[in-house]
Amino acid sequence: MSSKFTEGVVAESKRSYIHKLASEGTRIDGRDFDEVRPIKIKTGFIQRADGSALVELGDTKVLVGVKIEPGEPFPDTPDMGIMTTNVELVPLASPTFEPGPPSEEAIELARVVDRGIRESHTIDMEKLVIEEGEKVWVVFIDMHVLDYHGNLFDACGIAALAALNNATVPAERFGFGDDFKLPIMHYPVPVTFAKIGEWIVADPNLDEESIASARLTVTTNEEEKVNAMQKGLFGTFTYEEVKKSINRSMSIGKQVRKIILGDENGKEN
Amino acid sequence: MSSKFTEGVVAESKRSYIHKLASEGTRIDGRDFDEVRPIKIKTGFIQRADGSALVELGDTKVLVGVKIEPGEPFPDTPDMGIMTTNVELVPLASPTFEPGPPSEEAIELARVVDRGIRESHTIDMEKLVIEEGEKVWVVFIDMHVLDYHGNLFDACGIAALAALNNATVPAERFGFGDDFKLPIMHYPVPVTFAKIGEWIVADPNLDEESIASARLTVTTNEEEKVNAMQKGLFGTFTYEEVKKSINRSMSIGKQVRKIILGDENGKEN
Amino acid sequence: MSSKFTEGVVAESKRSYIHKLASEGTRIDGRDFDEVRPIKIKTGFIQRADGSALVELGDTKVLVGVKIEPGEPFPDTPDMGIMTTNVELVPLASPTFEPGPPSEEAIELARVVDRGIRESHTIDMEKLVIEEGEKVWVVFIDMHVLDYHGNLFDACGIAALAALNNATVPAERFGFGDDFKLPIMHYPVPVTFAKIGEWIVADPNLDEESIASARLTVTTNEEEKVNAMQKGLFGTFTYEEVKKSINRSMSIGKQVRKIILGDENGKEN
Amino acid sequence: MMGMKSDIRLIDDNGLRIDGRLPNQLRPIKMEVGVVKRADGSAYIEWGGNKIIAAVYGPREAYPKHVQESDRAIVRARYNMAAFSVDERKRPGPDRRSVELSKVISEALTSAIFVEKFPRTAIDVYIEVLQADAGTRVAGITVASLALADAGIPMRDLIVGCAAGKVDDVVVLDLNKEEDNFGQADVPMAILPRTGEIALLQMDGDLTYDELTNAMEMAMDAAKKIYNMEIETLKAKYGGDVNEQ
Amino acid sequence: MMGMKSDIRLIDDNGLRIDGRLPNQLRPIKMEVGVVKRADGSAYIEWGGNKIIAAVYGPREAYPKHVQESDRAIVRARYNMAAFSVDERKRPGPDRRSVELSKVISEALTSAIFVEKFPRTAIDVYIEVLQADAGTRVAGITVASLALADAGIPMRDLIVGCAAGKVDDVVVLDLNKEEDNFGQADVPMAILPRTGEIALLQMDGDLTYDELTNAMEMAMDAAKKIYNMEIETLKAKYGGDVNEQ
Amino acid sequence: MMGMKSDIRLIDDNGLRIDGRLPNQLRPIKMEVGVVKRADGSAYIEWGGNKIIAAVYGPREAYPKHVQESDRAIVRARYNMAAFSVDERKRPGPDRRSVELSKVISEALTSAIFVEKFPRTAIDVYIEVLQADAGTRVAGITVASLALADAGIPMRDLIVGCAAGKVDDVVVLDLNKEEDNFGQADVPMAILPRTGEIALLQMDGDLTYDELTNAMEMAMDAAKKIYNMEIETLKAKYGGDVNEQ
Repeated sequence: MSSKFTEGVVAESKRSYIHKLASEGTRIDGRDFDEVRPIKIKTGFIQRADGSALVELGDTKVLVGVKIEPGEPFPDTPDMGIMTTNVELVPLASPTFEPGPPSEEAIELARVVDRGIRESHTIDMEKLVIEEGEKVWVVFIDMHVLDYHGNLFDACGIAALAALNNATVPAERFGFGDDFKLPIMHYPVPVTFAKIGEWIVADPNLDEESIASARLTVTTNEEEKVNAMQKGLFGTFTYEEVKKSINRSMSIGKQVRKIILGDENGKEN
Repeated sequence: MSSKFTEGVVAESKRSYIHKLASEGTRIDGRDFDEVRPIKIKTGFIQRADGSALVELGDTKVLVGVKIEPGEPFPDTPDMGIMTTNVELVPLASPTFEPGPPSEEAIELARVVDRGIRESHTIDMEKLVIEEGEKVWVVFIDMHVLDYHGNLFDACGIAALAALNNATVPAERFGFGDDFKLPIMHYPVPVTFAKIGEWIVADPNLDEESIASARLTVTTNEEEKVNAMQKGLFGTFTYEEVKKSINRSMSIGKQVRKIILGDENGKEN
Repeated sequence: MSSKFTEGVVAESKRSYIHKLASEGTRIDGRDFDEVRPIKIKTGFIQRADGSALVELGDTKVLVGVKIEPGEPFPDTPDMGIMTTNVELVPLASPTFEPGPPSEEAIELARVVDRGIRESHTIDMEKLVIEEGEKVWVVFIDMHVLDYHGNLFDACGIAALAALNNATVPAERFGFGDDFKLPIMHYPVPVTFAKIGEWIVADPNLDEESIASARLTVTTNEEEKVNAMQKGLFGTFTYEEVKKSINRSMSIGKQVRKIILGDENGKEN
Repeated sequence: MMGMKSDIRLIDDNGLRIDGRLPNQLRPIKMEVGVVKRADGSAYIEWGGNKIIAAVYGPREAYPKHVQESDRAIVRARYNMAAFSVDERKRPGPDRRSVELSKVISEALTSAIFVEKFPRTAIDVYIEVLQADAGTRVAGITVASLALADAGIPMRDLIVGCAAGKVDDVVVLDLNKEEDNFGQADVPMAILPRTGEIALLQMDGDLTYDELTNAMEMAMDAAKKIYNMEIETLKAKYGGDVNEQ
Repeated sequence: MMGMKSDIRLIDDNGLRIDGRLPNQLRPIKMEVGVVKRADGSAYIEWGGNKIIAAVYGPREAYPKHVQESDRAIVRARYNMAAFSVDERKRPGPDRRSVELSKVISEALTSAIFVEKFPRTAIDVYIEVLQADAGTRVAGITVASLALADAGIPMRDLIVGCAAGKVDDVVVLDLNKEEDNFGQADVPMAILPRTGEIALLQMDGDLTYDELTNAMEMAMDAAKKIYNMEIETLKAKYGGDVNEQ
Repeated sequence: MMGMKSDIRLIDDNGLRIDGRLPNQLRPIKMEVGVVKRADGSAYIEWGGNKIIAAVYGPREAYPKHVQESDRAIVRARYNMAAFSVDERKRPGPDRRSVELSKVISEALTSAIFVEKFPRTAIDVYIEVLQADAGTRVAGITVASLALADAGIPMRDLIVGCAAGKVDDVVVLDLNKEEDNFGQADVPMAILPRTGEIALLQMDGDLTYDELTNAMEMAMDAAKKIYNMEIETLKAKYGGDVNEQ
């Protein structure tokens, strides 16, 4: 193990190096500021789940499984299905993840992905009612991080969307008629930015994350609506930076959305 | 932060000083042995609760909120409502309180307040039945300590009683007829004593608590019945000391009860 | 407290001594390799339980209480009762046991005893149905270790079997007809072996356990069927050693079974 | 819980109680020391239907370190009920009641022990209620005191627990389970008999001053009898000079 | 939760909101500092129906040791709701929402504090929501900023929270409870007013780019008013040079 | 759970199993190493419908300190099932079953590792069951062994898991999910193939001595085949001298 002291020195020299690259318009892995790492999506990887997607965003790897089971609706929304999201930062995926109950990082991540899906009305919840006020479909979105190399917000958001888009409501198994495709109404895509010195780059990798002063995730849908934002870390953004990031998110999100849908369509046909 | 060593020295000299004062018949804040600190009560402070009271006992500040919701009765008391008490020693209130599950101090405190109310039949539980064996009113008494300067037993007991006396059963909100005042049958008041050397003082403040060898809380009601007692700390009491404390509790309790009821009446009229 | 260093030295010399004895065919307490410590069984010790047994295996002491209450069956076995097992390694029983949630040792122990009973069909679960799919008897087997001197697997397994054999289903108390003896179909007995150097001894005591390289528990029933095995610790067994241990378990188990049944019969007649 | 409603008459026309006792009569008590070989000291008590075992470990290094006190031993009693000790199976593990009882028992035991002799250590007292029949805390503190003596922990005095209360408007000693469930008040106490000091005192219910003092006096009188049983139990194991330790 | 369905009209024909406010109007706000004597600094805020108290302890030694940072103080905000603060009684203790809010509030406060002045220490900020009425996180960060100032913690600037959102297709400032429940979007922000830096920014709902920027600008404008209230509140206690600390 | 009742015939008239296998036939197995870049070593296995990934971190400083052993490394395996890995969604987090499996797998792996070479360290082995189809513990220990080799942890031998059992009164190798649910016995084992030592052995069900020894021999024979697959997998990545490491 390197000592804490050594780590500090290494971090400092890495910080200078990344800043210098940024000032020259490039990044430690050679990408442009708005370039996301290569995305690979494998849907249907977990046959035992009702929908699933194994997503690689560069070296970051996330597996999302969707399970759909009958349950009771909430009293104040008797005519709507239920969705829950959970992230497991299992210690397999990084030396910095520890076993035990979800860390605050895992909780924030799950909640940001959750809001991105929920507030965009991604799932048509009204179609998930079995008997109003009595029984509805509950959609469990479980995200299992398998290799952590930066930017879990986007990797999880992409994988969750791909898994939902891949999901079938297993009505037959529970004796509620024919199976049907989980009704998807929107395709919200999160794009995360990291502030490095005065520069802001999209889809930060692990090195960039470790020296970023601030983080901003902007989730937009295919109608160019903004569905969720989340700022993180100890630094701040100017209003101009936020506005630019929203615009960048829309245009990057569009490319990512094509990859998500392309893959799914490819599989379906 | 003072070192543990310094703390020890300070504590020792404070101990001597308080003992010396006691031997002269007085206390560090100038009170008589049977004099409680000034009591201020603000009922109805939390409009969203069904009853509430913000109580100051000297600098000690406690906020009690009462929520009343329908629930299932216990199988062995199908014809009675339910009450539960909870104390939150939130770290806001003292550098010695820590976040996390209730400490043994918080649990003892909640249970002593609970017994004072329950065993005195403060609430007419038989009037809290909606449908026998099926549905009753559940009275949640939540005590939130906001500033800790000694003697939480009395501050919480007073605030709980004031909040209950202020409470309305929200029957209408749940479709069970008209709202009605929570039926109160008795007015039990706890008075806590601290043994300092050979002297016993009422309503100990933080300094006195920190050097007391033993603690005794005696809860009595308006009929001079004793409803609860709780001895604490590592010291002991003689039988004579206990008997005297019971008598002192009755007479001090009477004054405190007037303050509680006066305030409430003041508010009501 | 002895220092960790001293402990190490003591352990080492004890290890040599026990190995030396083993090479001479004997043990630190003079037993033969296949000889279990004296077993004493007192059934019905806890009148408030529906079955109970206080078992001494040498100086190891375990109290098992069985409680039987009505409950809901599992959805996939609507026509069978339910059993659960729990072990409490309370800190009263050993300086090495700590308060708190069950340790992994306690969980393993409970699960091995559970499998020994469950997989042998000790209890006739089909006779524990009150109303199919709605209400069945739930058998709680709670094992309370009272003095720990080695080999809890066998002590708990024996005590659980004796307590079950002593148990009555309290149907009357719950208004479901007449009480009846808990229907027992088999008498599985666990026998645990410890590998000490190249020797394998039955029913290891505390000293033997502390230096054993590997542990094997084999549970067999009165028909010489094997119902459960569990290997533990960091060492390994050869296939020959395992086969021999199974045979030894059958013959030792037969003797132990007589003691369990003898006692119960003694009590019954 | 006190005050459950019931038609049960707890005192009959002859003034006798549901189990035939007089108002000021104790239930049968049996004591034994040295029952847990692994522990530094231990004891067992049967008191009415209560069956309670206690074991002491220590003085030993207190862990984690921040709980250590530089000028005394800490006494950590842990009151625990076995799952099968009560009518309806109890979920294992501490609940709010057992946390409170552990605290007041710890404090009461501390008052009797010369804790200043063992700075930075812990004296752990484990009390396991194997069968409960009302009065477990006072029986528990009594058996814990025996276990402490068996462990050779120096004490100012043995400590004795005893309770009194009120049922059917009569002040009675040592409530049993029915009396506890359907009675009007319970006053558990622990005493250092030589000096009469009160080390534990709780009360719940509804008592006038006179009823309360009657109850306390009844419990303190009975405590002396139980104290003698403690002495005899220790003498039987250790010989004559128990009282002088 | 945003987007619950309802027939409630949140904006009337005159463009007024359910509580009579104009779209860009704040609810009434009252502030006070020095309300928790035991703490190093504290403050209280009433903002609409919100009643929130905050207290600061520190800089003090960070415990456990492994959380210490060698080059700065760590800021640990804990956002907590009282059981009685909401309509249906809330179980005490942290839930996922309060864990997330504690995290983003901690990060936002850190951006304003000169944390590098206090290596190895912790600055603990406790925010207790006594009554909740929508916007608790921005009210909480505002009152926390006052408590930090009251504790004398050196900061680059006071920090101000404010939210805007969309209801009935209208961009509005400072949503109340009904607007929060039945509205279409909420954008909570925290600002360092002197520089206009954004220290906290979240959003959920459904907004076009123009709606979102309108909302953000509305919140940032209002933040300046709240900032002045903060200054006045501190001046009332500490005199004129608050702004210069 | 063994022994659920069912009308399903698990062995057909031709002696074939529900998935067409012969009694002593393994399900298809695929292995891969180096799948988690962040880890010191990792591997992935598909075994029938099982999909399991394992990663190794260490030897690294064992934390908290009191778990360190002065004369060896501690091996901490953590067996965990993903929420979506089974038919009915599993609540995340350890349950009693996974705690037991983690313990026996840790012990078995320890027997193969030269732990005495790395005093005071921990070797952490994380096994994530992504899809479960019976036999996850033996597949898990097999893939863990590959991950250990990939991490360069020195071992006496690779370790191989395999199970056998009884269904419809026939002793069969490598039970699948239906056979596990409705069968009569399961005997999971782990072997060090070079010496034939047994490092993990569990069993539940109802077997005669002959059935049990048949099952064990069947599993041990199959283990040799799986061992060869392990060797091939490592060779494919590291070249020829895997066996000599």
